[in-house]
Amino acid sequence: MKYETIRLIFGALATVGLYSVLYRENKMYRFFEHVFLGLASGYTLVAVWTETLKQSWWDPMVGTQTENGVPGQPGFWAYMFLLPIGLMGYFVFSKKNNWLSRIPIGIILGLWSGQQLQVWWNRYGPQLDDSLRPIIPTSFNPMFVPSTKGLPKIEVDAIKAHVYVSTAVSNIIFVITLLSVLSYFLFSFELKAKFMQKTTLLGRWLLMIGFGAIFGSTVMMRFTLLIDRMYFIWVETVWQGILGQK
Amino acid sequence: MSTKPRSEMSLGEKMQSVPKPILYLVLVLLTSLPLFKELNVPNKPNEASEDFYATVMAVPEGSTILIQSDWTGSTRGESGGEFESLMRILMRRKIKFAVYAAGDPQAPQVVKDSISRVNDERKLSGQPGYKQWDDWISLGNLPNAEAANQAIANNVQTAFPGRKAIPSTGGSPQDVFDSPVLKGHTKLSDFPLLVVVTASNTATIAIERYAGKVKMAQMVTGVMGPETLNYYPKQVVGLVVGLKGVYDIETLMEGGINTADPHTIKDDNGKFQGKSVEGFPGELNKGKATRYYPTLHFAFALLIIAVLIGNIGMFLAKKEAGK
Amino acid sequence: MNFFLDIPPATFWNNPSGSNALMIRLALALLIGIAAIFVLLKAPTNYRRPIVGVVTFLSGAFYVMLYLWPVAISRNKGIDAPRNPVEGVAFWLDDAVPVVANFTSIVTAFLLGLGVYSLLRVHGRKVMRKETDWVFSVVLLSSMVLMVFAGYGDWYSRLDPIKAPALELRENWGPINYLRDVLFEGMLQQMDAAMFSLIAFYILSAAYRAFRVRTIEATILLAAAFIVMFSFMGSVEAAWGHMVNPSGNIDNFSNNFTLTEVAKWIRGSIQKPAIRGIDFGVGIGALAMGLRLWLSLDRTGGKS
Amino acid sequence: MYSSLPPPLFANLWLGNQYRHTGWFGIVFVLTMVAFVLMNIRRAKTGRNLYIRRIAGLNAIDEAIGRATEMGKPVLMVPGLSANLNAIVMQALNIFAHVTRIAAKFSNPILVCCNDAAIFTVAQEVIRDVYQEQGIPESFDPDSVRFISDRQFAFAAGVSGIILREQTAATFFLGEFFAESLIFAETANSIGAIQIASSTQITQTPFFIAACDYVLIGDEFYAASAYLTRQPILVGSLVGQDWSKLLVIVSIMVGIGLNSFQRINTKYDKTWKDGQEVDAPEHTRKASETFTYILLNPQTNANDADIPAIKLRPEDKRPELPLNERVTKTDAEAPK
Repeated sequence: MKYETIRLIFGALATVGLYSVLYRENKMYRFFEHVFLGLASGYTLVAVWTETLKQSWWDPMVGTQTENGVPGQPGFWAYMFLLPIGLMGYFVFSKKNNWLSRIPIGIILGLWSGQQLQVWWNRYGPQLDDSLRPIIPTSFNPMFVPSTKGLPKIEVDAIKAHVYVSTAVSNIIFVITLLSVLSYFLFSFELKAKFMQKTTLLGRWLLMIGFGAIFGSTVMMRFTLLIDRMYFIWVETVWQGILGQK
Repeated sequence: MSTKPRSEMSLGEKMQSVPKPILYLVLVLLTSLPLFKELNVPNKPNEASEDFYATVMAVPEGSTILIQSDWTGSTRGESGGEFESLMRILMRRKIKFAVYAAGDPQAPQVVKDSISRVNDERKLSGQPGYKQWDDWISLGNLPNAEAANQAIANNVQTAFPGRKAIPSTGGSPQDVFDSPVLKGHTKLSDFPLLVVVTASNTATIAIERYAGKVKMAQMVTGVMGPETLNYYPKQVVGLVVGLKGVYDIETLMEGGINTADPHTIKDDNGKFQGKSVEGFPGELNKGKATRYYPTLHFAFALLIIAVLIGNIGMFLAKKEAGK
Repeated sequence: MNFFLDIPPATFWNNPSGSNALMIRLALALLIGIAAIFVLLKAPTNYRRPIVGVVTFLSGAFYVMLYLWPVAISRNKGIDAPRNPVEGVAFWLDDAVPVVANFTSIVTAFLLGLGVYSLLRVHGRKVMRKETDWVFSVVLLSSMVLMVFAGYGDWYSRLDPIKAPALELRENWGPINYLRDVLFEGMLQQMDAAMFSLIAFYILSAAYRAFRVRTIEATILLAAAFIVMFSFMGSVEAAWGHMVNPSGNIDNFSNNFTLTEVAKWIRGSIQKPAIRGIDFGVGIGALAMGLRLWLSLDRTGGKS
Repeated sequence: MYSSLPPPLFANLWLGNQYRHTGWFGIVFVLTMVAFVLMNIRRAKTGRNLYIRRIAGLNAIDEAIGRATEMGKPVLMVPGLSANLNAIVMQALNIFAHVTRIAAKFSNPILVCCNDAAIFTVAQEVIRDVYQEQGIPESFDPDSVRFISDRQFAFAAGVSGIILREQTAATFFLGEFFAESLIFAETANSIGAIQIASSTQITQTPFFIAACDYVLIGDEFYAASAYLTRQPILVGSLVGQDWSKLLVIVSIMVGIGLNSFQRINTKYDKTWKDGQEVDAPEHTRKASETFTYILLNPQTNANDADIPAIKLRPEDKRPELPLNERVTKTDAEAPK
């Protein structure tokens, strides 16, 4: 039997083993679950050196020798300070000095927090910009965006420069949704005013439409992955692998 | 969920409590059987996919684009199809590319495999293979997407220190930035396009960190579509979402963005321009999506019917209770 | 001897690789670091919070500064000298980014030992005490050891830059490479995919159980979901499209009612702003939380 | 686009107009929000008690734990699957600390599953603190906080295994959840556990809604700890967040007004063409000519010197480093 086929069979068995949980929690699932966890953490132990520490800590620290014409790099010894910092984390289990473990944690959290100012605007600035949509039509005739069928570019631009009634309406709905959802998430204001209560209720309903749409497109992906699994089991493993069909 | 034995249940209650294993079994059947049958499904590509296709087709031949690829075997169904269709387009248009992963150590290997698969099918159809070093470069993986993108946005070359590869002419490994692919590329703006093929939230992270430093197009999974759509077309010029997106691309590769489309624009000399883009008719454009998309219909149908049964059951039960 | 050897100028911070000077400095750095730990162990209780606070603040300050400090425009890296102190700092930040960027992943990597310790403790104890399912703990531990062995073996066999390319081809593989391939490509990757695809089943059962048109909200959600799903079903889409817009001319007004258009409209005019509305809030929440962490305003654990 | 830009704001601030690449407006906007938060924290500290509206999901916490205590089954908590330690995790842990506090009162077993070593470390710390603060450090079992795996679906498999075997009575999934959200939710649902969930990944919320009993949507998650503990700092910051949201709302309203108004007006003004002013052709304003567009779309690429607006002036030309001090690209790796 070809090596590929053996590999395929291993994969298929593991897949079926994990699927068996759909019927009920059973020994087979338990076995593959633990194999899975074992392999995963084993892989992590490998990757932590080969993928992370080696290339982003060790190599820059000790540098590289010049070998067959490739210029070497000097070592930057200050990287060594990161090791003791990391070690401080291991005090977490000590009764007296567990506070030391907060130092590496503090560094990680600090680095993350510091980025947030920049991140916020990079991420939401353009969205803010995109939300500023004109809601007053500049042309009432036609009411809808006219076709640009085979028109010269200039005219197309002229058409695009206008805000049509249909566009304006959609934009109004867009804005209402955005604002009512936003106001739904105000926590520190008493919603005494009838109007505010109505808005937040509307906000909730519009949210549900949004969630519905999300559900629709997510379902597509999940089913695709299942189909791909089935393809793997039936076509790749059984049909092509074991039965050797093309 | 009522707890009495099925025998005593009314029809309405039965309809509301179909046992899970049965549902699951039907799902397995409906997602397996159609795979063995060629089915053809009509398709109308959506705007985001068209923009993606147009963007990639607008990249000048021979130039180098950057690809961030953060998918692995687990999302092969969608991302695999996306990546392979992208590869087909790039190779046919002789566009060089450097591919890196931000966060997932396995991604580079997965990418290599899928490139070699596309390469093989090219060789079968008698086209020249795509060579590492000459036509494409793998920059490997950078741990921690935030940090990686931060560094790349700052300077591409320093973000990938000491990355070496064997030149196609053989000999000792050399710095990838001396390769024909990356020579003279130091900052993001040196690349005409960055394509992010991802199955995780690295899509958002890339948008946060790159902030318009480079023209960005993305290929994301169906689940990320809704969120990523927020950034299209402002921060992301082209967007391929899930299986439907891949099917769109495969359709477009066959027919191009049809010049008969009324929305195409003539310039003053009556020449078609703007959205009209040619495809690769006759070449091998059909990939994973063409295989899976029909099957998807059956799964959807099952879901919809299941929900309907549940609701009808509810109404029947209400009626009986009313009696 | 290579005349074009391109070594950066030796500064206080770096020494040629393998040189004694480097080794000595590495050793010193390590000693100083460990000494620092012992000093900190002696730190009086009321200093502890401030110490952690300062460390956190400094590491955060770097990125805040990177954001607020004027950026050096069109800098010719390695060639240009700064024109004045302001730009000097800009250059420094510019150069420091790729270094600082890795700190998080490096420190986290050092912490991994804790995670593994937890695993070993939980499962080791099970095996020792022969608790229920201790067999499976053995399975877990042994497959972990196996993966570590295979992983490092494979990695080691690929270290040599000359031999490495040969291993791209399977003919040249040794047993260790095969073992790693089976464990990783053959099993781990496939198990990932398997777990992922389980969701499809759960979606089906969850939808069947939960999606009842009891409330207005549920009904709205369901309707939207159905429209979007139908729009993804090419055949349904086409059939419906043929019904509402037989001519197929997309300039007809009726074309606006094809599923694709309706779904597009829902996404564009409702889903998009709805998500964005939530997203603004979440973003602001993260910003505020980040701020509190950076300035150590929070008492973690939210003690009341 | 550049041709339609007004002369750069802060044009000669320090060297050239560096702020053009981020845009001064973004910075001002963010700093305003920061100010709001800090201000309100100060306000709250000075003892003004600020109002927070009711959040449905959170009142269910006590019920859930009570149920677990009756059944003598453990309470399961997962602080999300963030790639590495961040504020979202910390927020989740703050809430979990509260949960643990109640559970500890009834000496109810708890389980915290972590997917990252750093997260595991903090979780250990936080949970132990809770027990110490309750004066029962001995009843804290270090194994109740576990590192499962840092691989998404191995973690999912492990946690659902635990749920099924331990038959957890109440489960809390708060934080950053991705695809695995439904695996947890459906598994827990199948054994009839009470579930309180929330994901900052909005795309997962519908699935939690479908499968869980109580769902915190969006930044109700961030409001939670303030709502539960009523710490002045948290409450204050929550009010600050509300102010920031109002800032966003107001700027959207103003922006829309401005935009719509400008779009219906014909444009006669001047534009900038290679450095000097010229008359613009008369036409209705395009989107790219509105004030807001120009304000919110600064030149974003600092490296790009080809743009006239930010090209270095001759007098700005930088001196060159002497050859022997020139550094290679790798020197950027040097910790300074």
